[in-house]
Amino acid sequence: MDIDVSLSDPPSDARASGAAGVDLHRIARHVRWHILNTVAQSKAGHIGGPLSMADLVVALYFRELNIDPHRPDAPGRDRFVLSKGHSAIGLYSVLALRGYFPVAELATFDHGDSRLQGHPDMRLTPGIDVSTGSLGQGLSAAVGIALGARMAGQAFRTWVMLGDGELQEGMVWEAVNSASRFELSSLTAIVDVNGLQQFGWPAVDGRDRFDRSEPWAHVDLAAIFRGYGWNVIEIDGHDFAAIFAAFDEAGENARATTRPTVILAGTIKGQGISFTRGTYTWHNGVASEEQLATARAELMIEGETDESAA
Amino acid sequence: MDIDVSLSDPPSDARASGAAGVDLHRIARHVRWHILNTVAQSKAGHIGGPLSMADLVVALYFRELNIDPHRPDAPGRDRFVLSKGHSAIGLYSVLALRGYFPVAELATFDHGDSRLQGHPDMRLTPGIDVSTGSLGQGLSAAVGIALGARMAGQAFRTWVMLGDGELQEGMVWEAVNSASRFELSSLTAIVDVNGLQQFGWPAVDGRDRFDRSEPWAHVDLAAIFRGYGWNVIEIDGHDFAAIFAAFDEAGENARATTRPTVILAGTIKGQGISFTRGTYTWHNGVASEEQLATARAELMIEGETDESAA
Amino acid sequence: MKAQRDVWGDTVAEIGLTDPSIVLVDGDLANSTKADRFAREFPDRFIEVGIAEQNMVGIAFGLSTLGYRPWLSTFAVFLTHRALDPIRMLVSQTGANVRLAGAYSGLLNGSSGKTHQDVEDLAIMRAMPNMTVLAPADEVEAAAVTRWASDHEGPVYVRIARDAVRQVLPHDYTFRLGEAVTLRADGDIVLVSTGVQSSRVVEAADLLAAAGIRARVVHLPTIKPLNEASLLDSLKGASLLITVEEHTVIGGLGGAVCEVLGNYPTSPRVVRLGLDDQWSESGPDDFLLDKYGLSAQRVAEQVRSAVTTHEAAIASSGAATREEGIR
Amino acid sequence: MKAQRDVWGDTVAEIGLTDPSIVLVDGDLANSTKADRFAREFPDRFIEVGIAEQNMVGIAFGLSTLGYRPWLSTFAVFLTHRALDPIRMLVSQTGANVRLAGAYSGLLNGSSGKTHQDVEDLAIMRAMPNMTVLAPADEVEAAAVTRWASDHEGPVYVRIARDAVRQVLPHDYTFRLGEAVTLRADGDIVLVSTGVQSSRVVEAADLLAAAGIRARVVHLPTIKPLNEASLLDSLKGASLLITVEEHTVIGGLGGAVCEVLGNYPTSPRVVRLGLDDQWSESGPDDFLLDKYGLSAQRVAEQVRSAVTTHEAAIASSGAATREEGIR
Ligand SMILES: Cc1ncc(C[n+]2csc(CCOP(=O)(O)OP(=O)(O)O)c2C)c(N)n1
Ligand SMILES: Cc1ncc(C[n+]2csc(CCOP(=O)(O)OP(=O)(O)O)c2C)c(N)n1
Ligand SMILES: [Mg+2]
Ligand SMILES: [Mg+2]
Repeated sequence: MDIDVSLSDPPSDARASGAAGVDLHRIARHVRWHILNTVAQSKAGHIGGPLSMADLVVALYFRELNIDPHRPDAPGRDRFVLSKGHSAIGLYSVLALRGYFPVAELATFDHGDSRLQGHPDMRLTPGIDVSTGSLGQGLSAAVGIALGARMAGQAFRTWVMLGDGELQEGMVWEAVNSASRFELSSLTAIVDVNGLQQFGWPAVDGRDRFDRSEPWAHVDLAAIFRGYGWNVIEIDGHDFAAIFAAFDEAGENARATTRPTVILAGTIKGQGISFTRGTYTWHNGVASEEQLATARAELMIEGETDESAA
Repeated sequence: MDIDVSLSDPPSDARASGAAGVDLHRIARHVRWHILNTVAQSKAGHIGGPLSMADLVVALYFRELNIDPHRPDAPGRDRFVLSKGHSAIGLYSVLALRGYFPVAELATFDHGDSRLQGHPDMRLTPGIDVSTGSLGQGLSAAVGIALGARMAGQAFRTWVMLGDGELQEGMVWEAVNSASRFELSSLTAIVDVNGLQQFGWPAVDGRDRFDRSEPWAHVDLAAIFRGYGWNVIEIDGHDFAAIFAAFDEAGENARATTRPTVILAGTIKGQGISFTRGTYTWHNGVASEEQLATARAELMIEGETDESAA
Repeated sequence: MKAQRDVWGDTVAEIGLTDPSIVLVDGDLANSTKADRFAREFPDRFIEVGIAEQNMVGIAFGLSTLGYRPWLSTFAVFLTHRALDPIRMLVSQTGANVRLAGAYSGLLNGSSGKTHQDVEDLAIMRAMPNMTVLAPADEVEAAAVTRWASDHEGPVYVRIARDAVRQVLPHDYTFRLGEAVTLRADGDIVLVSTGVQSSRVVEAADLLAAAGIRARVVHLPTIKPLNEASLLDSLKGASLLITVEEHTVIGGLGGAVCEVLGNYPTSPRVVRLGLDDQWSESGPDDFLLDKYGLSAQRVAEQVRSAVTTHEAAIASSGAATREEGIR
Repeated sequence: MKAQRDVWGDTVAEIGLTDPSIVLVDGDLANSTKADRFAREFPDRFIEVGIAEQNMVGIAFGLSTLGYRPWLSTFAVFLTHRALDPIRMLVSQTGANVRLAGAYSGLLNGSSGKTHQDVEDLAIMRAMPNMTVLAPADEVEAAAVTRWASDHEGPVYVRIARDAVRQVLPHDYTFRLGEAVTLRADGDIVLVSTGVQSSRVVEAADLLAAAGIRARVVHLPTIKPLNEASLLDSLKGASLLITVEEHTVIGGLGGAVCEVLGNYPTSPRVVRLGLDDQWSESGPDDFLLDKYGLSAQRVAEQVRSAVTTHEAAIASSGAATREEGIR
């Protein structure tokens, strides 16, 4: 299944529509639809985190990563670790549209005997490089991969996607420390800074009004990463132009510095669908028929087929 | 056993000899002697870490902490957590000289059926507030204590001593994050930045010449703590004047800010004894008779009794 | 039918009303574990630590030194695995007054799959000195155990299930530490179970009864400390003993029972049912229970085949005990 | 006499010469665990992670995905407790090619005391699917097991002792996964042991022989996967079975043996010796072994008293099996 895209949306920036003629905006809309719809059909799964990272993962798989969906195990491929493994359906949707497996297979998500587990399983799903699900472990795995690549003289790069809540897990900081000690400039971490986690802290006075405060409000994440000797890039994680500028800078860092790079991507949890946007209550959830209809309209899925999306 | 000190060393600064007429330099010399000698007699134990933190712990127990050796369980006492629990013999020596238990009991260190375990046991030893030994856990305990104190309306302060190697443990950063989130200004952490750990990284080219590089060479610890919203004070951890200035500032921070304070105390591992100083090879070790004689001389123990030290 | 997590959440919130020493330490999962009820009622005694399970334990320990009686709540696997070292040193070795509520234990966790399943918690927590390990059967016992643990001095681990099961204990049930609870008195084939699996085992016994096989059902809510006398009493007259648990067959309930019976050479044969030393997967509850042999139907089937094997062995040896073996 | 850690350090360094895929991941303890020998020989394949055991596991896993065959080394307790969750998800659930060397296992760790003792590792690691769990008896077997594990595909945990014990296996010994090793063939009282405790149990058997009691000694270097047939074969004719381990009596070797024998109702009674579900303390090796019942002398004493009880029971019941029990 090759990438075969008919351009229907006007691209908002040059990079979003590239050589292969792929419209990333359109793909991202379809990814978002598959996230909401698949979880609704399976009656279990996460929504907000997959939606917030969607544009970043689309940008990676459709433009940035050196990968080949037909050779998911190619030794020289770039690696991608979804450390925030609960966002699996977001990655599966991208992998399907990118051609790793049939889009129809998304319907098996979370079913028994499925290759598409609730959390990514590297032994089952083509395209999954590392099994995740218990938060905070992916960056350590990526450090091992990037270190091994250097030891083995391999030139590929290693990418990791982390959640902002996930950064509370101490193991992440063990790995942050190792990455700069080992001077792993080929490692790029992206933090999906959507300002929400599963429950978190109440916004104001301890009463729960379904609003939540920024998990890192009291903390300067960029300063911390810099303190650990990382390159830090801060961007809007829903702006493809900004995303690609950051990717370019990370690539430059990989070549020209000895420091790993972190992209702190400001995003909105549940982005792209009105009722899931900006609330922790859609961390996970099952959309009703009515909500699905709303989302279909908002995402302009009507009349488009998946085949035409990627 | 009350503090009863004959002043024999001229104090190098005003605070080192205070109202009770205690000479902290002299006490610190005796603490160092007990560290080396007790471990030598018990034939097992740590040396370098206890020696590097000695001046700081002496300063805490003989001047700073609101404690009473006769009431080690007094509810309103300040708490001290030795997170780097392998330095137990350093704390035991200070506690003994301060009157928590007879100095003679130090001889039972690491013996069977002893109250003085290889790592501090709060259920056995008077004056030990938290059991430690597995690195990286003490700060979390201290956060719980400081938080509980605020919830219970108690005014006491909570102190923690950490190793610089210990900071590699991710759990420490989980607690660092919580301490500022919970605005625990009554919490003061001291990091014994002695630049060495047990094995660590070779200084130059991967060959082991018994020299070792700074575990945090690639990292700006102060920037990281500041990034987490802590007050940061950097001092020479062997200079009593600097130590007390830092303690005063931490006290001021406790009253006037909502931020916890960390004192990054630059120290020398094995400080105070020529052959243990500045080497990771004396992380632990058993001194020979000859080495003990050297240390006795260097520490000017000859002719002084423990009773006269505190 | 009320899920154990709902019962736990409601009960802790209720106890909070009268016991000001109860505090709740959460790991960013209060809306799953139902700790959020306590959070709404007692925001000042609800401590959100975020996604940092080791730190949760350290903070709870610290609070306990001041006389607070913390409950900790997160998914079981992140307590028994991610936070095991602090539990060991700060809670078990000090005997601290800390209550660990392991939510979403066992296989059934809303399709999250094996990364979130805890099928080793009983083996791990049982090996730890000073630890009381409890696994209630249903909503009634979950409430009773939550109350008991809230009052208990010392470390407790409580296994809490996400989803509701058929109630098997009477509303006036009293939990007694260590005691075996006989749920079906009939028969010399004895099914020993724990946690919510006991409810499915009662259903299995009903299915077996319909097929003409009488099976006794003994429920062990206390995995540690076991009251040996009570267990042995409940097993009197057993000819075949089958342990069933939503847990690996290694080191948990089955292991505990085998260890006790090891002392008694003429005790019945023990067949251990549960997760067969393998990881499982994502899927709906019914699918998982069925595939991994824990549904009432599948338990009944396995019991039937164990009985057949057992009877064939007796018949061929002509003795009440089997010939094969190590003699 | 050579300590197992020395043997492990030397052997891994030796294997490193011929196998370039072997890498060593350390947690700031190389000079204790003897990983420092590999570090000196192969600085480019020695990865010092520092004091961050979870991260060690993640890094080792990452290396394994590229075809490296990492050994991890730190104190056992910091692997089996501090790093248990990454071991579960990244190593066990993926079946990664990662070798875990648990140094300073058991009680004897140079007086560090209970915070550093690992007396639960066998129970914990045994409950984990896909995990091979090995506990060599002496220097000879430590070398054999280190070689075997270096070649093995998949996760392995090896229990390594800090201090030397009397050698009990011949220099030409071949390790065979799962197999029971009979160290003393004599007698129908069978002592089953594992790890370095097996060496002390052989000494205990000598003491017992001197006192006129013949005791067989069976050593189980493989805690998982157990070869049941081999175990049962080694136990043939046993009238009383006594398991001995430098580990809690819950869920480890004794638990594994009881689980196997549970299938055989006429098997001998099993008495489990080891840490009696309690934490221990700091102290010299001899003191600890003696106080906690694991010295040759103390094992012999406990065996004698178990034999007396057993014989009295047989005499009073007039039968080969005990009357008391659950029948
Ligand atoms: C170790 C661990 N603890 C808890 C969880 C349960 N959990 C899954 S997602 C989540 C919140 C994650 O928040 P964040 O990292 O901000 O992700 P996002 O907002 O992108 O969904 C939690 C607590 C887990 N999977 N792993
Ligand atoms: C979790 C854990 N891992 C490993 C150890 C073993 N250990 C004891 S001391 C030490 C080095 C500590 O270095 P540092 O914190 O710098 O202490 P200091 O230099 O003051 O002795 C290590 C690795 C431990 N006690 N706990
Ligand atoms: Mg988030
Ligand atoms: Mg240090």
